Amino acid sequence: METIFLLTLLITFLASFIGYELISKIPQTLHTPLMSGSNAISGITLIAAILIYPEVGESQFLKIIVLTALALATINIVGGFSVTGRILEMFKKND
Amino acid sequence: METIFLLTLLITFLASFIGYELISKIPQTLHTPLMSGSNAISGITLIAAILIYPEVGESQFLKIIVLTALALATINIVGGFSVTGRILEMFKKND
Amino acid sequence: MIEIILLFSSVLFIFALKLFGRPSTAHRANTFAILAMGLAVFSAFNFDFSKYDSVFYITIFVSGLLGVVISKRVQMTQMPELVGLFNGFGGGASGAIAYVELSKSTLPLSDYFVAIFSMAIGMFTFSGSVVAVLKLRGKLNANYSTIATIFTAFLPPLLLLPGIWDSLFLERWGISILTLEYFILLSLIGGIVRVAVIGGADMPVVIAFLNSLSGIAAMSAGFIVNSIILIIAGALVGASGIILTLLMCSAMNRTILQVLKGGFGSTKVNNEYEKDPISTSPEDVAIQLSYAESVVIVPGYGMAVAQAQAAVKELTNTLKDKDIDVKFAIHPVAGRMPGHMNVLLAEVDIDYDDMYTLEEINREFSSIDVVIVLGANDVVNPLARTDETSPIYGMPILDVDLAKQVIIVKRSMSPGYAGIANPLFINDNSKMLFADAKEGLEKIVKSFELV
Amino acid sequence: MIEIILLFSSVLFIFALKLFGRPSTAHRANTFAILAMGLAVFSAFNFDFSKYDSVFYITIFVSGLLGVVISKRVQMTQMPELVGLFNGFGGGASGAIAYVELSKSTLPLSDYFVAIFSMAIGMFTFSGSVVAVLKLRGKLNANYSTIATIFTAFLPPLLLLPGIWDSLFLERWGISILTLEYFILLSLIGGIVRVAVIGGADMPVVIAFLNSLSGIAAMSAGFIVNSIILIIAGALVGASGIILTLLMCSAMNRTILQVLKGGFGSTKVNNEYEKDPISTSPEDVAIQLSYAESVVIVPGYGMAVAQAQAAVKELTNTLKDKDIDVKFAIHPVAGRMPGHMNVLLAEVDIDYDDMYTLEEINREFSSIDVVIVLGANDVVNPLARTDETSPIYGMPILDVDLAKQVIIVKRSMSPGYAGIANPLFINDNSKMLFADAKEGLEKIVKSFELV
Ligand SMILES: NC(=O)c1ccc[n+]([C@@H]2O[C@H](COP(=O)([O-])OP(=O)(O)OC[C@H]3O[C@@H](n4cnc5c(N)ncnc54)[C@H](OP(=O)(O)O)[C@@H]3O)[C@@H](O)[C@H]2O)c1
Ligand SMILES: NC(=O)c1ccc[n+]([C@@H]2O[C@H](COP(=O)([O-])OP(=O)(O)OC[C@H]3O[C@@H](n4cnc5c(N)ncnc54)[C@H](OP(=O)(O)O)[C@@H]3O)[C@@H](O)[C@H]2O)c1
Repeated sequence: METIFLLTLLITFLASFIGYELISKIPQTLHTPLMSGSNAISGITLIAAILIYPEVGESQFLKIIVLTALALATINIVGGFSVTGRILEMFKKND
Repeated sequence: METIFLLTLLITFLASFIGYELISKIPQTLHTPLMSGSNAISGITLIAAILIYPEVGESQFLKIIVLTALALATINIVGGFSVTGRILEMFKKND
Repeated sequence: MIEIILLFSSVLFIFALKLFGRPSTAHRANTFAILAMGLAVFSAFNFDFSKYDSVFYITIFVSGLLGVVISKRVQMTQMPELVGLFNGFGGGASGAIAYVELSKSTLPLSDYFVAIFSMAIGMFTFSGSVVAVLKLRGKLNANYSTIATIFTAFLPPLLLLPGIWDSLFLERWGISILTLEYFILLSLIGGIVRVAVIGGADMPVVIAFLNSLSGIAAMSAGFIVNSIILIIAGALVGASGIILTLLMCSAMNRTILQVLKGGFGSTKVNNEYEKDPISTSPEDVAIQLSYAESVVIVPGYGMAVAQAQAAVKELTNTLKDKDIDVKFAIHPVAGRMPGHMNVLLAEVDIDYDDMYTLEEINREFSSIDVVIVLGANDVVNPLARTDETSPIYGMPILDVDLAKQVIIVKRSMSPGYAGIANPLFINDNSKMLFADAKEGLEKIVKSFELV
Repeated sequence: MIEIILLFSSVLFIFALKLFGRPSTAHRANTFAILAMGLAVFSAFNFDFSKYDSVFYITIFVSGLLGVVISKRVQMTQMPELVGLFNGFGGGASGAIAYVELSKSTLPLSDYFVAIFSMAIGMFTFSGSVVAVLKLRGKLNANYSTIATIFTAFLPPLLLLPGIWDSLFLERWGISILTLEYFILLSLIGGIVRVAVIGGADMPVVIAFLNSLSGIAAMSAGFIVNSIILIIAGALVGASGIILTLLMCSAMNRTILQVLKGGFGSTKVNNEYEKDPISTSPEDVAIQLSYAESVVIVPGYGMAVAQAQAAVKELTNTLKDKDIDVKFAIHPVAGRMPGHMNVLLAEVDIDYDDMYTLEEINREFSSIDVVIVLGANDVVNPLARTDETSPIYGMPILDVDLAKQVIIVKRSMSPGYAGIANPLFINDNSKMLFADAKEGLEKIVKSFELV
């Protein structure tokens, strides 16, 4: 368990480092699609909603909260990717 | 165990990715110190020699092999860092 | 099996982020990210789709549909608001997850703090984003810095309170639901107050920052529910949001702390002009342009507000038909979002190769015949180079004042976001065309037919 | 505790690699890497230093000392050999570790293949590096491509053999020691043969490639002994070696496969010159230089061989005293190692700001009065631009032929590494100074005193 935790910490660091490095060389033109794309990715918390939904048990109240999280995250993901696609489409037709 | 293995694989990927990304933007002037520095780092296998030395057991033959590995890796590390330092010293006095 | 899918999904997320970095690969980046997300979601079900009831699937379906509809409806000029809103959603979702986990009494001790952190950040992101969107829409303009000061001063005792409360009334070790809800309230108020003090034009920075926070919230949620993909994707978003925020700040020559402290542009500076500007008419501009060989258009916030993109395209076509060279000079923080001008111009099919960055175009201005400044102000203010007391001193600007002729299209002499006068307007080689950006351009194009 | 140290050490390794990327931070990078390595080694002992006997500590101590002595003694021009040799040591160490682990019968099945891989790569790196060093020292010049072809053709059956052997004579599942030793032999021969076919001047690429392999060997050793730091550091070296190899290849406009296939420069091309070059004397060069306002020096492989750095510095001082502008044009693959020229020049205190990369200096050549080409050849060969049939066609070169006057200092008309004639030598604005680079320069400097 402790090893897993430390490996996880390491992964967190490595992923953050990669995020930082990759973005620090992005050209300004792509800042809008990038913001919109990474915004969509932040909806990844949908996974958490899926994972815990079967475990909330009886409580209707908690169920509704998980469903709310589910809805918010789904809108974030689907809407985010779809709007990023629209933005990028505008660049693409230029090529 | 399986989880640990997969986390390890992930870490391998992340570290390779970082190595690749970081070096792809290095200026030519630094190629020599970089090669020499990363060469020193490849002596990290010294760790493996340290880890397995107490476990080789009776066999004198295997012991000698581990000691050989130990010696090679140590020369690689110490010599590598020392020569990298020398190279960088030459750049430093320029500043 | 599931683990291998997740491994693959992580790798895809990282390559997606990498591909976002080049114009030629950016659209593939989105596909990669969607694929990665799809795999991650799929694997979360762990091949057992029957564990979920119909309410669950209906919720996913309906909100997915909603997401599509919203994203298809929104106009490109409203992009910043939309990104801001979605951000808030992501943060809110993470916060809600953390709350649910916290209200279970089975959470291991070490996860408690991570969960409270995730909940607070998530809720802060949610309410902060809503305020940011309202500000971007111009629905909230007042300056709330006194409220913020009071709130910040009272925060430490407010945070201590539940500890005392819980130790008095709670038997087992842990945290009471009431305290949780109290924390949520504090985070929500915190988000509102913090964003409320920041000026409307700094909202792009705020949104990038909140984006980073929503990533961090997701990452910490990943620690609670033990999902490595959540951690990786969250960390990627968190780190990329931070660096984006820093890049934006440095393009305005300010630090992130200065931006988040708020109150920028509220100090009054001398905004009087020494003399009257020379004003011009659409007809004169058309004549002037028809004698030019090279024209640079500088779009700004006003261009976006006036939705003048189509008119810009029309003028560009007219000029190109006359063999006049047309370039676009895009300042990194022109408009309401970094890179926003590029998107708006791309929307009306303006050639990618015709858009120049600050460094590229600044070398050329001295050989340009006519520059049209279209609803831009601060990004062409020469005081940034000359006046050390100016709030924008040191910000890299477009040196349009070096061009032979400058035409500024805006509605009045009123200042831009930084709230300072712009001596460019009264330069000898400047002329003002007082008009809404869209209407002004349309009149210029029309005048060409008469020339 | 140990795990936290290792975590910290990994982080340090990564930051070290990042800091290597900028001249201003590179020396800190080395400190970081040393610190990271120190922590990693320390933690490997797991606070239990008594488990190890004195032979162990003596070995470490003596070889550490040896490392220091070698590194202090070596001359900067021998850098490539040294790096090559150390590489081989690292690879050999990993290979030896893998062998020891394999000869234990307790290794879990899944690790068998990783260990065999690690052993093979390590041994290959070892023998390949030794050959590379011999080639760099000029001790091995022949072309061994027929041997290589034969070896490659026989490799598959040679690899199958031990499988048959083991299945016949081995009772338990696994691998016999004999087979292991056979594999080691094959790997060693493989390394020798593979490197032997590659031309001496491609050795820098080979060394970078072997560096990458030694990282990969260390990484796979990490999988066997379950050491995460070994995996991370190994992966970092493996990946950085690969990208460095690719960067070098692209600077020569060749693919990595073309380089590793070997045989470059062995095809005979027409090396006749249409006319005789104009030769000049040190005295004439001195006179010519004293009338120049701007001089560019292009150092090449010959400068390194002749150890002419100090003489270069002397000439530079002489010229600067006369207010003549001196710049250095450094081609990415000039010399025997990428960036090697920069190091050699820095060794004699030549200013970092005076060294220009190919892109920077190529814009300027047309306004330069005199270019001194010092033991360089291929990197200034205009055929790379003009002759599609030339083996170096497409390689970016220094356009010295655009300068007003070019003086080439080398011992004869013989070609460089690529083995082709260089029309620059018979250009109208070129003059040859036939001399050893060091002696030639010294004579020029001496002549100045007479001017
Ligand atoms: N893009 C980003 O990411 C970002 C982030 C943070 C801060 N900012 C800040 O935002 C500012 C951006 O500079 P900017 O030059 O683009 O904008 P600006 O300096 O804010 O000026 C915009 C100008 O547009 C004019 N305008 C407004 N509506 C118009 C309409 N319908 N038609 C024509 N003109 C109109 C306004 O003048 P009238 O009212 O007289 O028409 C105003 O002076 C900078 O100060 C920057 O620091 C940007
Ligand atoms: N640097 C790298 O990383 C790297 C890697 C792979 C391949 N290469 C290859 O190596 C070559 C490097 O180009 P280069 O222009 O530097 O060298 P080059 O083309 O190999 O030419 C070197 C020249 O130096 C002269 N020379 C040798 N000893 C000398 C001495 N003592 N005094 C004066 N001159 C001497 C030789 O002519 P004389 O015999 O007439 O004196 C020779 O023509 C390129 O073909 C490149 O592709 C380099």
